[in-house]
Amino acid sequence: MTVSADDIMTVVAARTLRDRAVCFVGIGLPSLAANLARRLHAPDIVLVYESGAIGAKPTTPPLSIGDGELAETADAVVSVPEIFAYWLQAGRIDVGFLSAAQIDRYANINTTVIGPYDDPKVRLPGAGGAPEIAASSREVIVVVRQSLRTFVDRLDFVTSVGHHAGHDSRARLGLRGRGPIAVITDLGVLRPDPVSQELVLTEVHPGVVVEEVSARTGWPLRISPTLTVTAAPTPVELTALEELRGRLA
Amino acid sequence: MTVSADDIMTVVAARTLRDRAVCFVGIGLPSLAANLARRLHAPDIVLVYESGAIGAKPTTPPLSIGDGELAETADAVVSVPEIFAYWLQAGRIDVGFLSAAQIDRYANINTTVIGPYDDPKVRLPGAGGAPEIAASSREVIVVVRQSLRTFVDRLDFVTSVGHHAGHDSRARLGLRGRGPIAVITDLGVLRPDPVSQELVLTEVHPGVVVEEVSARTGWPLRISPTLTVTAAPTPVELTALEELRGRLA
Amino acid sequence: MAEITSLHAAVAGLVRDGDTVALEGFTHLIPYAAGHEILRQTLHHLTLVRMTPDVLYDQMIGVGAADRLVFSWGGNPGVGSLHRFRDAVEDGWPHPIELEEHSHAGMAARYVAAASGLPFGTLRGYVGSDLLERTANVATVTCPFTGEELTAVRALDLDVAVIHAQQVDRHGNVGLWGLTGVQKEAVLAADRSIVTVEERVTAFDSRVTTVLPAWVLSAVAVVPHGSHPSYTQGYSNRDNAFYAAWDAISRDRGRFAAWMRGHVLDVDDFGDHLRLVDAESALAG
Amino acid sequence: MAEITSLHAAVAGLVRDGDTVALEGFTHLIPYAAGHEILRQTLHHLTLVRMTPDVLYDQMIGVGAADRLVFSWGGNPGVGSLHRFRDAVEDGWPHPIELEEHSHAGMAARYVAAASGLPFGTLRGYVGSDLLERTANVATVTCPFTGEELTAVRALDLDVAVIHAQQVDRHGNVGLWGLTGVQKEAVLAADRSIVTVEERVTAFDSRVTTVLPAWVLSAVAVVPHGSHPSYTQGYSNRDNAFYAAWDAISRDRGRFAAWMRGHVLDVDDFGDHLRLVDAESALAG
Repeated sequence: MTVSADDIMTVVAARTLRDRAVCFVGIGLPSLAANLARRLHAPDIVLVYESGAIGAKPTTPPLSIGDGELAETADAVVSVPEIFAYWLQAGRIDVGFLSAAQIDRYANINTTVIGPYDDPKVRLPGAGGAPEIAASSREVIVVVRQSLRTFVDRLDFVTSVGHHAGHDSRARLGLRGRGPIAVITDLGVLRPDPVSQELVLTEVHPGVVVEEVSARTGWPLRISPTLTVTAAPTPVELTALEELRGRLA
Repeated sequence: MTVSADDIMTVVAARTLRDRAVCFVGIGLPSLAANLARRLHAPDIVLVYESGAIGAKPTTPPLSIGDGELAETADAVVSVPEIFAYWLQAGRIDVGFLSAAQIDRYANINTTVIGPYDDPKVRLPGAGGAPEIAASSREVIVVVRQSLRTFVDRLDFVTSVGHHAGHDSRARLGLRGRGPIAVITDLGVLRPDPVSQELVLTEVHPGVVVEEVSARTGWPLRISPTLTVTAAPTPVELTALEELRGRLA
Repeated sequence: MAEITSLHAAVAGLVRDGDTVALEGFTHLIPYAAGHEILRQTLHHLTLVRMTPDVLYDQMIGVGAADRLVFSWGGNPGVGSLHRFRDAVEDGWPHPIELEEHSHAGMAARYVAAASGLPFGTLRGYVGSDLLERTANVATVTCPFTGEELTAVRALDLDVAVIHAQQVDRHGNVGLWGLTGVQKEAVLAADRSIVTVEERVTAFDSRVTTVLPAWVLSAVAVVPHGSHPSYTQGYSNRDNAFYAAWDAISRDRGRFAAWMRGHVLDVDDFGDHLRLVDAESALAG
Repeated sequence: MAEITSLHAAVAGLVRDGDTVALEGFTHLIPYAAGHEILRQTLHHLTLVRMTPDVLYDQMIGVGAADRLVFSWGGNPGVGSLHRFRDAVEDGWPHPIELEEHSHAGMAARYVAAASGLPFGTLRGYVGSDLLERTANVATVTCPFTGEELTAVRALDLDVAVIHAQQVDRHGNVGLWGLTGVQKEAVLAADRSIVTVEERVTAFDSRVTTVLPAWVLSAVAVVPHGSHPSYTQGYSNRDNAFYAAWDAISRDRGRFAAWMRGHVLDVDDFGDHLRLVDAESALAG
């Protein structure tokens, strides 16, 4: 079995989700990882989709956030205004799962635009649920492929706040959740320094060298003195992932 | 067939409701009158109950505002917050139907307390939906038995606003509905003067003399120069009402 | 995560003296069994919250369990006054009760704000009403876009919400149908919640329209007919005769106290209560 | 009061050049048939509103029907970019489009405020985001009870709301089930509304969870499969292949324009459109 960079990113993201956690999942890699966790160590994880499905248990990872199977397998289906007001804003979400087009050293996220807002190089989809997922989930996990294009010194646009300008600046904004606790990439895992909140490389995936991670980071990357190597995906994990992917195809 | 004072009050109230009107109905006489209208000239009247039933078509006039038949026969059942926000507050109600323990010359209503608030002679049920029904319905009709106890010079407590202090004072409060257009009693019908908004006796029921109405009013009652006599309830109206009452027993 | 437990254990574990407690229900699904259990466990100094306090709150106020009542309409629907409520307010028996009263629209907006994690809700309401002078929890707020002045109400945060529902499924989720009032908001406005249900099912009846996931509930107890004399759509009809009979029972302090001892306080559980009430109703019938 | 009419008549009578129009739908129930009819009637200068503009809005923007877009997430779900949307924003083709963008939570609160007859909604949102600098419709409001500063969003009042639903009953009421998104709020936020439905029924399917009474709707038109390539729970599945194929169709201005003429603008109605798309899909299949 060959392990792609996306595979290990998905497996590591799935591992971070504990059973019974209530996860607000966006589409794509977050949804794939959350559904993988549900098939592995977290059968009672609660998946909440912004389309209004609470406790969805799709057999196929949804292609879109509003797929019919989400409603059919959900414990409860509610309106979109209710999902955001009663469930996310009220602080009932344990883990918010986000992706990013650009991310900075404090795990602030851009999903709006590359280049100047009024004269964009690439117009991205925009905010969606991310600003409030980032603000109100108890914890946030970001899953994003690592490159100089994505790991930038300065975001072109701050769509969603991570640790803002570091230190206690996030809390001073009045945001209620803890913010990002991990950024999982195809190369390793970055976690915020407990004091400065700057992202520190704490894990590399098997076969990845630190220099490669630094080279794909748009700022001088801090490396943890206790850097570890990610446990390689197990055959059980990879089989489950392949099954999921197979269903998707 | 003998005609009680309550009968004629109910029949006259029913007559004021036009077909297809959307009526927010409280329990008791308002609900009885609205259901009578539905059986007579207004088969497509839309009855909205604050318990969340929209377009209820009860075969029996509900004893309480949340009877099961309301939900079973309704076009839509919604939550109580939704009834007040999306339906009443947003201005979708044509006619709000209220009763009163005390009413003054500007059709302001007390349903809270008789005597001082902190040392009440009679503690009444309180506001319920009335303040916002009175404020936000396009028009309000009040149904109340007339006596010196109910038609008072000064309310012990203003629960719901009618025409406030008269003239344009209601509009200046920012209330969006027109306010009370008729007060229907067991003796006759009072309507606000188009300028001062003070209630004027415009109709007496058959057999009622003006002096009796004045004697049962706690302020010098204005009498319309074009005072008319209510058309007597027809056999069809009374039979329908008796049928309704029979179902209630 | 909801524990499926006995009603006794749920109340013992989750309700404390001095709590702010809402036993919600809008004619339908009023949690009488849970209210009685609270009285049997002699909880005191409660702040009772409900839009439409009816006979259950008359019972709870009459035995002196409540120091405060937050409400919008207190009556015996279709019958008349709540005599114990009136006696407490008018004559301070068994002790004075502090009132905080609102309109239905205001109470609903307060529940919604609390369920949404906001400190206040906005509505068009209370304007010109003397209600404004009687509570500190209604104020004004100005629209930052139009300059219009609107009414603000303080979020109604609860210690405990108590509701009755039709079913609990095998995952501990609770399902309701019919008029569901403000029950979802009450549960989501509370730190702790107790739900009594008619029955435990493998999968919900197709009539279920509102689901409360197991993980937002503290405890679920199966109590058939736990809403009597209120009703549970699909399971029981409203006992209108009991509501009418309550008028005479509750009018007199002595008769009320004796009835409460005999039918609520000194019985083992709600099943016993129902058997007593049924037997008397058959005799009267 | 809803008139049961043809989609052509509904659009002709209710949508005007320059209107603020929301064709809502959250993956499910997207009103493609109505959107195409708006394009065939060559309406212009529209402000298009939607939380999740997808391929339908790509089509409408690509033919130049919209001057403004009010939205929170614009993409082809599971596929990638909306190329026509990007071309309009990045290169002003066929003409520049003005954007007003929000978060989902903000858009939802804006719809709720409008449906509730309030000038603004309150939420915890946008704080620290550059979104704040790009719209005048987000501000702050202070809680009069706690002094806390919260985010206010302006009510999203619409001229016209357009949605697709499963059924209309014999009274003209519309019934939906599955993910119902923000459709009720959109209809209640609008002066006028158009609903396309899969079928007319005597009485609703028991799966219906949301009902819009006839008297809040302007027009209802029966258009089977009117949500294609989106889906209608109980009637059709999402045509994921079409969403994938759109990527190539929409990448090139010329191919897009030809496709729109051949499949949307120059066909008689949505039935013809579906027959064309089906036939091509069978050939490709």
